[in-house]
Amino acid sequence: MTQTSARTRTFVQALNEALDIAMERDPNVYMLGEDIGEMGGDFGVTRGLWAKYGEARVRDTPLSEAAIIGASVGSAMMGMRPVAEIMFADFIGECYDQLVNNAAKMHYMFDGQFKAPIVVRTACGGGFGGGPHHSQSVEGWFLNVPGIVLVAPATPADAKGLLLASIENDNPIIFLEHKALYRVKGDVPEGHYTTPLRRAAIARQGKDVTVVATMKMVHEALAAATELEKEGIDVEVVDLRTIRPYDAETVLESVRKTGRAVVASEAPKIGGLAAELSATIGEECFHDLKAPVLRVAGLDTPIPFSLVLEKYILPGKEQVIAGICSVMK
Amino acid sequence: MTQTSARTRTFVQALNEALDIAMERDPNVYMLGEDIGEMGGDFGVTRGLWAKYGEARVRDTPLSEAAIIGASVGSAMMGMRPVAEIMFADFIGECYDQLVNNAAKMHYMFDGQFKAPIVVRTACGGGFGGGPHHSQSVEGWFLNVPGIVLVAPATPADAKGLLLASIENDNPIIFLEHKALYRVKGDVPEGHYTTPLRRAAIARQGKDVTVVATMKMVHEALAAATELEKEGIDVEVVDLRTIRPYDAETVLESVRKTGRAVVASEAPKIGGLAAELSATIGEECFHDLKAPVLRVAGLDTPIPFSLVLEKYILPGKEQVIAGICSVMK
Amino acid sequence: MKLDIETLVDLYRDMVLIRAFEFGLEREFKKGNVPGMLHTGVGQEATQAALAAHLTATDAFFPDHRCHGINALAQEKYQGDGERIMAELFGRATGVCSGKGGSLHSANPKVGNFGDNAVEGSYMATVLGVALAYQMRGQPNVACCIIGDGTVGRGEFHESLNMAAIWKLPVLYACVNNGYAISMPVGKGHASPDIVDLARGYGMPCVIVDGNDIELAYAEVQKAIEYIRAGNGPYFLEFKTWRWQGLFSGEFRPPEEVKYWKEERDPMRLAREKIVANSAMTAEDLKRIEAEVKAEIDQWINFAKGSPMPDPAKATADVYVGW
Amino acid sequence: MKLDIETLVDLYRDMVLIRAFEFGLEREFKKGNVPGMLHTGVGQEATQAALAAHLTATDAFFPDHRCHGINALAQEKYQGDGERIMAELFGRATGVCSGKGGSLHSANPKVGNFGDNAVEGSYMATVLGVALAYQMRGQPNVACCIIGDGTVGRGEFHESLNMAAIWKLPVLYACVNNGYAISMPVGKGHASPDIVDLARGYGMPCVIVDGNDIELAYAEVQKAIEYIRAGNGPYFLEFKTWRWQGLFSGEFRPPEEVKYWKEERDPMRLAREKIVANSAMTAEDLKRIEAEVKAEIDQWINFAKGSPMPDPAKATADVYVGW
Ligand SMILES: Cc1ncc(C[n+]2csc(CCOP(=O)(O)OP(=O)(O)O)c2C)c(N)n1
Ligand SMILES: Cc1ncc(C[n+]2csc(CCOP(=O)(O)OP(=O)(O)O)c2C)c(N)n1
Ligand SMILES: [Mg+2]
Ligand SMILES: [Mg+2]
Repeated sequence: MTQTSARTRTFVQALNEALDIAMERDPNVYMLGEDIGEMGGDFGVTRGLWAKYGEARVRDTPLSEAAIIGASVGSAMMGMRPVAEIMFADFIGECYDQLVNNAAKMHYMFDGQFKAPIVVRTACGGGFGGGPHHSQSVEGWFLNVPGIVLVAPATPADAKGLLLASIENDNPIIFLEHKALYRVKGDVPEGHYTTPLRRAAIARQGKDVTVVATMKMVHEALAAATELEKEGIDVEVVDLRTIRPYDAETVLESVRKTGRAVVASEAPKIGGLAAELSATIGEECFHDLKAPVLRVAGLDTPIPFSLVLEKYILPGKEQVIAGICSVMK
Repeated sequence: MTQTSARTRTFVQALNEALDIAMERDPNVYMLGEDIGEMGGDFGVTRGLWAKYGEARVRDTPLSEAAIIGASVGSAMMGMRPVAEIMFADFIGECYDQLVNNAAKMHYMFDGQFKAPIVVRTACGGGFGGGPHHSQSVEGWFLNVPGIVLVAPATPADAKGLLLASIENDNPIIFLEHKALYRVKGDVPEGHYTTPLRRAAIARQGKDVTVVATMKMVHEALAAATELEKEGIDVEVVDLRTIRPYDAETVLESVRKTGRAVVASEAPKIGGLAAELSATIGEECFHDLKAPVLRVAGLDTPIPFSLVLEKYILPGKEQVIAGICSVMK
Repeated sequence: MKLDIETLVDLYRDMVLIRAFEFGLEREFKKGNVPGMLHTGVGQEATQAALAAHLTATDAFFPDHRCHGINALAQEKYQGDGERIMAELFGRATGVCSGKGGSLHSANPKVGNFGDNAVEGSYMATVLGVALAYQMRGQPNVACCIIGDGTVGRGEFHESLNMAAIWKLPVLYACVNNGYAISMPVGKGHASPDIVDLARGYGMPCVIVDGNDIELAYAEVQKAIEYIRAGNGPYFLEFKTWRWQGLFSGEFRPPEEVKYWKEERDPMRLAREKIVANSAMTAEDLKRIEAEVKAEIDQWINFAKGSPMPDPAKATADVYVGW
Repeated sequence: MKLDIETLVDLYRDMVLIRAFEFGLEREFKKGNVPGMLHTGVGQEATQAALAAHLTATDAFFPDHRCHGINALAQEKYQGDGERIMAELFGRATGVCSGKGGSLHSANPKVGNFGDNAVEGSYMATVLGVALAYQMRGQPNVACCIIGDGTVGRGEFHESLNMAAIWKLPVLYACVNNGYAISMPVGKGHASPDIVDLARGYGMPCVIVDGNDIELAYAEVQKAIEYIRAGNGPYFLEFKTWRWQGLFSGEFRPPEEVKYWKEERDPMRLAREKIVANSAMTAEDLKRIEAEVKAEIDQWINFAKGSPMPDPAKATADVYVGW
């Protein structure tokens, strides 16, 4: 990780820089997706790259999600490094087979003869009245799929470093971009650097309780920690960064230290990432735990349109605080 | 549950009886899928029904999995009761969007104005050299999807009773048929009866340790229990039967009694059903547990073709025994 | 076929309602009163009014993301409460889906509105089942699926047309070809700029319609629906039209193109000219209609704004039926 | 175009190899020596030999579930070890995928074999990317995707043909229309029994080929591949043929149909008659070739049977690259 002076950038700008650098450095990198060309993508992440690299390397596609992923995988088998954009993560169900049965199994079933180094960038998460098909957290759809990598940055600096690391990595990667983070600003180092995959970050050190979180929930956890500091509760926040395969060591080490764990996830509680983390912590830290591992997660519903309803079912700072207080009892 | 005299039937025959009875009782029930008509389905589950009910109600389709589910959902919105067959569960990725974004959310997002009472029967599970695309356990793909129901019988009697209950239920149901169970025989009551959804069964009573399992793993757990009986370990086996939403009460009650739990699942360990069960048991039975909840599950790989490789990665009786012994220590 | 003047004026009133609805909505959206995203149907009023005119409450239609107009017309015609479509877009408890659906998921089976699905094209599969139910029950109804040109990129396009064809299902495919999918020109995204070229292989009638001419559109929809009701199987209509809304980030289409469609090919203007040329009605008469309709839409907006938000606890209801 | 006799005899030898491979395999499968499922290409030898003859090791092909023959021909031609395809089907460590893939997933990029995908039709999407890589790198190669008539039902058919067309990708679609998808007759499963009718709308050349006549099939594949290599974009070939294998549960097709295809339209017999009529070779000469090839296949089977099973611990390797 070589990094020079840091500057303030938004999450979107950080992603855009990463794409620019990757395209610049490696002619095998190219991008494809809906409206990513002249328009620069629905959220502006690819802005300016079509003008700079031309339409052969920044390819607008029709609404053919299966073909987008298929084309990505096929070209990756040939040594190209496609970065596909699926406009909203909710639409990834359209190319689920391509990802689960093809990309994820390619290297394994053909005995290592092919690789599928694709990056599928996609905008996930709720909170803006997008309704049931524009707001979902989809990591749970892929948690039980060996071969798939799930990357989920929480900060602009990680967004850039993880995206570069993902593009340079040889595995099929779903790169989750939480829409609520797109406008978040933070220090972003200049130039090329990578943030290691499969390595969690300690977003905040603390000694009383561990909160494991991803993406927007990292920020909710940090806000909760700030608030609870006043009450004398010292919260450690672990930002998972890679969701599959994930960095169990860092998580377990933190829980062994604090003896208490809250796992926070925007997705519905049942059968999601929070369950996986809770199970692993329960298995490995049984004798260290002073309280049951608690899941703070979305309610078990689709995501409703009206903002009052959506707010009711998605977890935020308040729910994290309640969760922490419950395990501190 | 009205039941008359029991006779011995295979799992396939039990399913066939359920379909026959459902078709007979309700003209809104119809079936659609690939080769389910004159041929009777790849596994013979629909045999004889085309001749009996005609091709309008037993509809052969092209290889159009999305259209199969779409047609099912649309007709269900109109009050029909479609029973779709997706030949192998592995192919359900082709209609993932239809199930997750349409069937599962229909009732909710339209505020209860529509229902999508579909049953999607599909053959899952490994162990016969089917390779990476004919052997998967797919329940993990849907665990984090509110609105979906997952039903998974382990015995012929439950296969019939649960299938009838599923067809009569108003929710979208994925009905998992483990291929290794198709030829298993058991007592099956005659005539119409239903086995309640969302209700686990105690497949074997025991007092030392609880094994929670589904489908083929129920049989592996029972075999393990028989073997461990000799060693003086008394195993309780809970057959979950409905995977989502599942019967946490029965599971928790059993674990509270035994104080030890093994969760057994053929699917890969990471991010699967075993994780969900472990998390919930950990949350709810923290103070009752004498040992950590242990997951016995598939290794984190796609399913290889060669039988020696497949056997290596899929869990069986031996792994359940090892798991039980580990939590008994 | 020439339309009688009463029908034409009725259709014009419908078109006026659509435009007023969309403009009112857009204004409120810009003020921040309407959450989420908004795609308007301005420019496509003739196509929408023609479809709405021929669909009955026992037919079914799947509206696309620009179909607020069709939704409102059906809601008003069959239930007399078009304002509930507006309220849904405002996320209110009085909306047709009590605020759970919003712009992209406003449904009401009582008026034949089977709801949009924001995963574009997915209901091309769903429509098959609705049509199949009509067929199995011997009902002479039509299941209509309204899709944009861009949506044609989806694999379900093929699965749907093929299954509708082999089973002779009563499906009306109404493809609203407005030239673009977000920023993608139709001729760049598809092997042919005429979608009918991709549909013809399935053996159903495929007709290109001037989607901005209410008289022609009305006649072609009528023909298609009669054909389907007679049990002949599916039918494919491609409406050539244009949407006024650009990208969220602004206009991206060539100025001549914008000018051509907004001025020379404005469906409202074309309809007005027809009425004035063929009847005793004057431009003033039409202005009066416009004012009336606009006043009604303002009331709808007030209704929506004045309606209560849903009870948050309702957010957990109806995930499962009966559980 | 008339084939010279050497080429024709070579192709005949390839066809003999395919049939001997499949019959040998089927025999071992019935004995329980081959795990999993088995779909054979018997009856489709002319189509397979024609495709294999024109594809080079730097082209790419996606074989379908009946393509053991093509896989073996390519493996033998470019690596001299066709027996490794056999070994893969037996799940042995010496197989091309060390036993991890089996019948439905035997690949080897060194011979241009990009592997089957047992989710029928999914590689119709994958083939786009291979072709795109050729195009972006300026390589005059062809990416060939071999699909059955039944597979055409999948949505990817549409997404693939459309994208190949708009991007002018070097894709050869080789549709092996053997009249059935398992038990479903092609004319019942599709809007047209001629798949080209569904493909034509995408604007690429679409040609029906007699898939049982090696001379015609060879010529048509040659034309298609020349067209694609010249940078003209995709091409669609539909081979009319018939598979000898019925259902697992037995024969389900009318006896006259079976008789017609197995006797009058047997591609082996048609090829033999051509050779004998147009050269000095006799039926005896051809029998000798058959015996030679059969002996080789027996050796391959012995090789497979004598090969070790994979090391079980290898089952956890290569899930992730480098991890
Ligand atoms: C499967 C899917 N892919 C992408 C999108 C994002 N999206 C919403 S509208 C749209 C363009 C649709 O174009 P068209 O069908 O022509 O409709 P128009 O907006 O022009 O009326 C896209 C790409 C989506 N909603 N669903
Ligand atoms: C997506 C998918 N659906 C269903 C199947 C099961 N299946 C395997 S082969 C087959 C029939 C394929 O027919 P066709 O493409 O005509 O090939 P043929 O066997 O006739 O050569 C089916 C339905 C599958 N493998 N993949
Ligand atoms: Mg459009
Ligand atoms: Mg076939």
